[in-house]
Amino acid sequence: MPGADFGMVQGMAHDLAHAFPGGMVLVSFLLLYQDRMSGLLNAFGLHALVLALGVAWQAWLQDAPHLYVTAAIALVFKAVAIPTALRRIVRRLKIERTIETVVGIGPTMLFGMGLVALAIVVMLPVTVGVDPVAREDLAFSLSVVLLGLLMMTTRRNAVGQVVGFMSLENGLILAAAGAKGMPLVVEISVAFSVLVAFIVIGIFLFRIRERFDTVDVHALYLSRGERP
Amino acid sequence: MTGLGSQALAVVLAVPAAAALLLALLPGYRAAARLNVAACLATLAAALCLLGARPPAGPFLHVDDLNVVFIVLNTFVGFTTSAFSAGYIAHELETGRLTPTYLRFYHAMYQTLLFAMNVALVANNVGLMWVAIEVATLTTVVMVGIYRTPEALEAAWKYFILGSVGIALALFGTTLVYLAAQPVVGQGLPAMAWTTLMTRAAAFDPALLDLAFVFLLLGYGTKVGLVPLHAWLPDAHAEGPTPISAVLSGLLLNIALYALLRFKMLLAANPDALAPGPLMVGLGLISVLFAAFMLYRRRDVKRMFAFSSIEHMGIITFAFGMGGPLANFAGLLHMTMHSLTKSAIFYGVGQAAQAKGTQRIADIGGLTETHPALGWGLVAGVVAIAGLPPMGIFMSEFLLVSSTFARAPWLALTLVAGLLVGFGALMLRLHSLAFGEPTTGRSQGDAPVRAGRLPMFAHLALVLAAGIHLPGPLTAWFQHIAGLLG
Amino acid sequence: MLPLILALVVVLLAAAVLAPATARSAAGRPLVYGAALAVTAALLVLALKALAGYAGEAAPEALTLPLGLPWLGAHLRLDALGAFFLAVVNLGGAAASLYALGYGRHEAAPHRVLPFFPAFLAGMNLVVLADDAFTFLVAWEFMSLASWALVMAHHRSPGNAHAGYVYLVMATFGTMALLVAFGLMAGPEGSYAFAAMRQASPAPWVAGLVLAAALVGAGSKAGLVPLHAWLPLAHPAAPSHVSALMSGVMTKVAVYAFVRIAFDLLGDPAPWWSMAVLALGAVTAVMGVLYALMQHDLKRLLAYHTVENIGIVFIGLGLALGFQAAGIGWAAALALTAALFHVLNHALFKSLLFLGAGAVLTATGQRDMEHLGGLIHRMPWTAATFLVGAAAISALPPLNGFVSEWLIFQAVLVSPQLPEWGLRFLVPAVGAMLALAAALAAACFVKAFGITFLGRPRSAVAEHAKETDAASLTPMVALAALCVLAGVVPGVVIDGLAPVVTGLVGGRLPAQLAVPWLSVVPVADFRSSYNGLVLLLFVAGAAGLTAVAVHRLATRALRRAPAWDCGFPDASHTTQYTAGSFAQPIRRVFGTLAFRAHEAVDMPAPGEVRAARLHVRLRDLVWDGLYLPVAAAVLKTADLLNRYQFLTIRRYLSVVFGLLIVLLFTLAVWP
Amino acid sequence: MSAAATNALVQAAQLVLVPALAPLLTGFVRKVKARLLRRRGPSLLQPYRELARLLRKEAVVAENASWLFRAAPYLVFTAIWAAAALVPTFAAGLVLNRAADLIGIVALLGTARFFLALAGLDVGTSFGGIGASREMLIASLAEPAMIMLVFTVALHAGSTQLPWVAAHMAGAGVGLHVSLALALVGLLMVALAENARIPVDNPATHLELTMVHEAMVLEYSGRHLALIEAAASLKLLLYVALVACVFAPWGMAPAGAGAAACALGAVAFVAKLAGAGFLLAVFETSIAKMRLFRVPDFLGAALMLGLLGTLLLFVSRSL
Repeated sequence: MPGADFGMVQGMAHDLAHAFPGGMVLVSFLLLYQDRMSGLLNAFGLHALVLALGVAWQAWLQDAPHLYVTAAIALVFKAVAIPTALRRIVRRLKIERTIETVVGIGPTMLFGMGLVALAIVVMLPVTVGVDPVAREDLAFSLSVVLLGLLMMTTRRNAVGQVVGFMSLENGLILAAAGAKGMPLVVEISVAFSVLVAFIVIGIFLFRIRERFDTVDVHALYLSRGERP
Repeated sequence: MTGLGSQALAVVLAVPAAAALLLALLPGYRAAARLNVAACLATLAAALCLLGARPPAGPFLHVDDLNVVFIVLNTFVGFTTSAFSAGYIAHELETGRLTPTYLRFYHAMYQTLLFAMNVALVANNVGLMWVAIEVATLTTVVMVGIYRTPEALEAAWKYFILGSVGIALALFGTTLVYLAAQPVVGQGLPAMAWTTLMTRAAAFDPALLDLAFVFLLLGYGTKVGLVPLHAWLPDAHAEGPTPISAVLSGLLLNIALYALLRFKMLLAANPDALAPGPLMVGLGLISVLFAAFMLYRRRDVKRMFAFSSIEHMGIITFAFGMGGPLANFAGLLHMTMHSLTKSAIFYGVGQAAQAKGTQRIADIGGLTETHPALGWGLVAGVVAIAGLPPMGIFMSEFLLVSSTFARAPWLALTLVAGLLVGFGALMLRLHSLAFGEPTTGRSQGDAPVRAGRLPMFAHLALVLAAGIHLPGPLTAWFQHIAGLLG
Repeated sequence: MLPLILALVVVLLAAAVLAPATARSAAGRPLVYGAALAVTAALLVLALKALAGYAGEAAPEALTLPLGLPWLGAHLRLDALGAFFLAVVNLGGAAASLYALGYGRHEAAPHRVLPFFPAFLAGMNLVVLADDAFTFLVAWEFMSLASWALVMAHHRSPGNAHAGYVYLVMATFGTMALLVAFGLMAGPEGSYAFAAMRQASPAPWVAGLVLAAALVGAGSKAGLVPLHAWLPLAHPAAPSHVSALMSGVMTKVAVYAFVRIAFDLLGDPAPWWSMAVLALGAVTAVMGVLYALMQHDLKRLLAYHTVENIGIVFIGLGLALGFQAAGIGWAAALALTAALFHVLNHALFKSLLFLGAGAVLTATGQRDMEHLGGLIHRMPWTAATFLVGAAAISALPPLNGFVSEWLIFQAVLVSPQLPEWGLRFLVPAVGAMLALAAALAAACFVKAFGITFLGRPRSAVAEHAKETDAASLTPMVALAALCVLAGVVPGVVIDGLAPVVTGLVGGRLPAQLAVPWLSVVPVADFRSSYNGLVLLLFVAGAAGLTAVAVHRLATRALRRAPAWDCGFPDASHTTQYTAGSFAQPIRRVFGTLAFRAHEAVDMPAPGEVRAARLHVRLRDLVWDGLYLPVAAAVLKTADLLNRYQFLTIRRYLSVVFGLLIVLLFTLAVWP
Repeated sequence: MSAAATNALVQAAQLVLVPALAPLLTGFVRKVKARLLRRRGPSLLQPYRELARLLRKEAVVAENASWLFRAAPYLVFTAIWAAAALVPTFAAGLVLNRAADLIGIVALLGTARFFLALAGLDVGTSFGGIGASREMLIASLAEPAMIMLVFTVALHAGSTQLPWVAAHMAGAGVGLHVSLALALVGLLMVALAENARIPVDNPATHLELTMVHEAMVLEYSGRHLALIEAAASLKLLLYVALVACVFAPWGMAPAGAGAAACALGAVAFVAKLAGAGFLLAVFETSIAKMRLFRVPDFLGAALMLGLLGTLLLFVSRSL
């Protein structure tokens, strides 16, 4: 790695390498906390931004230039494009501005804490072989993933769920970027962006206003004669 | 020789890709359908070459005993399905359920799907395999929704969301595998290449592998359709065009299972890693029992056979979970036989549904009276899928149950109970489908074209042949892999 | 010889494959059935030849084909036991094929029968030849499938569809049970060849499990109570010549499976095995005949009698197991000989009876006895042969049915030599139940023959019935002759069975043909002996002489007059006794216990002009107590689980999420 | 004179003697019953006269009767005759005793009953039906009971061959066994049922609803009826001979014995017949006929006695 005073840089590198993933976990909690659409989308933009920074930092740390691409994708696509698109959809489809949650915010947050604890408990003993940066990185990204899933399962709005999915997927990118020298990270992030795009388009095309399953499943099975 | 091998491999991948582009541009469905069949045939031919000549393992692609079988199977079923779909699509056009524009899209997507699946099979790289499987999933999602009825869209959407989450989990698992390999193998591509992973697996961090396997099992397990991750599967099968249902059941589930197998081999190669057996046995048993009971209340014929697919995926997972030469052999054999049989059944069901103009079991009756060939073919197919001799599935179930009994009687009893329950349901429906007073149905348009029947009988003939006599090389490959699977 | 036998079986399979082509043409029937007849006849000859050879201590033939399990191959072997059952199978097969040459003419849907008939025969032959678990089960299930297809031949009638369904499910249940048995015997490394199983000596509890599984597997095919429920549904549903095969032959193949496992593969028996088998056999025998007495559908009645006779066979087998466990070789040989003899006898007279029922069915289109009667005048040959069969199945001397039951009684009389108290007390009780079954069977066949063939016609169809064609009659006459023959010179059969018995239990009966006057002396001169020939000659001769004497010395004058009937003759045929009324006293005695029988008389008030009605309700306790609850439980579970199919996507996601968390947690707390 | 020859002679004698004595026994029973009822009653030879009269009469047969109806009487008669000829009466050495043991004899009676019941159904009258169905009901209960009694005896004697049983019973070894007593009682009960005697059936009645055997043969007349009557009395004699042979074999000439012994045996046998007939008559006059559906209990009791006998036998054996 370039740089004369190795130790100082090393230390700062580590601190930052902790800081960004940690920040993402915080933002994930922020996402969980949001109960208004606009706030949610802004928070997600922030999430993506932190991810971009983290990935960029990793790129510098591992001097792996291809990671800059990933960071750029995260920045442009997730931090800017998607939130704006979602805002327009919300306006177009006149989706109500509040987010309907299954369980209250408080319990959700508590559960989230538990998830983070679980992630750390699972990860840290496991990854003794790996270098410390990657360890923490992994622990944080796993918590981000779990928090994303939690969000998907506790939000009733389609948009809320999409945001949850995207935050989950941010966690994945974080993990992939953290894994030193892992190839194909760019391809993977591209593939994921395609996926997300599909989802957003899907919401738009299928006019899925409130929930993924806006089509009344009950009536639908009756029509197939599947319901006993 | 290897030169031939690499060329064949190139063809296997290039032809579907090219065909996909071509078909996307080509108007007129007749020519498109012909081109589709031709492309599949070419791919199949190339795949057959692979049997003889193996290319050397590259950084991204490789062919070994395990995937060569599945490549051939994949391309073969792909070919027969394309032949079947030619007739099927014609009828769909006449009845106006599909328009030519959609057809162009359909054919392109079909080839894309085959391409993605082939890539997933020959991929020597964990990440590449993951990407390929994702692409395959996306294409099928689009195909499932192609009829654009509310049901179809709802099914596609369900499939899409659950599938995406599965993909995400699988990716996390993949990353973990890389992390486990990286300290041993070193950074970069080798740490994701199967060939190197398999050789060095013993030195990996077992705990990390275990964690990875949990994510992989959930991720790819969603694709396999293991209970309780299966929710997307029945609707996706029931609402899409029948050729796609056939490919889904016959191939895509196998691909996901193939991925799981690879990772299981990885764990098996590592002495300290916790054996994934109990996990797979548990999920497999749950799937068998659940699907077996679910079969009873089905009224939509395609959905019923979708559940039977879940049941069989459960059986296969159970077999690999049990491990041991016999059980693993049974599992591999069952995978092959199931994809042949199930696709054959879907061919038959699709034509029955077209002939009677409905998918409701209650409205399809007395097929052996109204359409003898189709009816008896369906009977043979269901008999085969129910695991009755002399069809091939009986052999695998025989090996699985009998070998399990000597080791874990209670597991075997549970499995047998599940099989019997499922059998009861299948036969109940078969009796009303194939026998009894024939129903006129709400048939619009003329009866399906005869050519569509050939693929079904071809598959059944193969299954029968396998049940009576298993060719030597196949046995050798399976036994080799069974050894590797531990 | 084995290759030749195989070639013949292959011919059967070929016939099955080619049949659909010719099925709809007129030539199809003679071609297929002719081929079947030729092959089965040849196989019969070969089997008998082989049996004779084994009497001369010839070694069993074996060969392996590169089929089936790749690393195992298909093992085939023909030993004395196999040869005997091969003979039984093809005897019945030949009779049915010959019969079908004529009977098949009346078949409404030949294309649904012709392809499966030879396949069925081939399957049964292969079962007897198979020498490894895989081949055995393939052949076994193939046999079941072919017979299922034959049951479904007339699938339009809803009853048949139900019958076929129950049959197929029960058959697969049995196959699974056998699979369990073989799996336990084969062990984890899967040594599926019978030879290997013979060598292996499983632990007692394993052996016990195997026996139980074999009992369930073979019993469900043979029709042991309570696994018999499918049998009276399926056997009558098939075309009559197939019913004859299913009842007369296929149940014997099931017996073969049990004998093969229990006596050949499994090694030394434990005493409790014989108790289990004895108890099951006795219950089956009595319940079967009681069920039969309540029927008025001729073919169903016969099917229930199959259940009864299977019970008798298993009583014999149970005795043999007991004696073998006690190490009394000669007694085991006696019991086993009796059982196998009864197998042959039942194959003879049950095939005969079903063929007769088929003749009646074609002549009148009726299976319901309440609409038959007086057929002895219209169909004398059918009546005569059916009468022989009825007398034989009722165990009346000098016919064959009596000999085998007599031998079983002789075996029962050896019971004091058994060491276990349980068996000592059980065996005489079983003997009593056997006697009860035999007596009730006689009552039942008085009813069957008397109501169907005697009395006055109860319907127009019965009044104008025609005798069946020669092709159908020939096998019936032949079988009747065989029934008499086997009863008159049983020594031939007993000596023929000697190699089989020797191979299985070590001992054998003394050679009977050496005994003067063709008497049968199973144990010793002073103990017991029987001579059917003398009885036949005496009864026939004396009857003839008496007749001549009476006609000569007294008068031969005879006057035909209206029936006397205590002075109140009534022209209406409805005044006769019906099947239901004939069985009424027995129903009164046993019915309340066995069927929760309930009778209600609906008597019109004085001056009311309507017929009085007698309503009888019989419950099949086995069906109510075993099958319906299971079905209900399955459906209830299905409904319960079915709810899972209608959740929202979010809930499905939560399930996945929950599973993930559970797994991670277990991983975290994993030691 | 060789043993075989004597046996043949004895057999021949028995073949003649049994049918000859049978009507006499019937007549004797009737006579004693009449006496007990303070009537003079018909002469002992009345049964012979009746048989002769019936034989001379022309036979009236219903129009729709089949060959079975006409053949049955001969079959029934000869079957019972054969059975009776196999029960040692005055001498043990019968050349035919190889032909059927005790079980065989029971089965022969079953054959006779089978055809008689069929004949009852042949004309298609309600009475024939009643008779046949009731007869078969009684038989279906009496036969197992009989078999159980046979077991008791056979297990005791270690043989089902009557001569050996008789020899064993006559031998010194036999003490007074509970099981044998039970067997005797049971056998008597079965005998009553099988011979259509009071309390199971009434040979003299023609009150339709109570009759069993008589209803079955209602359509018969002339020589056919004669044969059936003969068969009935033959059957009665058979059972008496059976009881005598098993439980009172005294005086019976052993196999291969001389003429004197045979003569003595004959006298003893006639005495036994007389005694049995007297007891039967007394019993019948002192008891009333029971309802048809009490019969199962009656015979069930016999069956239980037989079973109990065998089990007790084991117990006593093992002690």
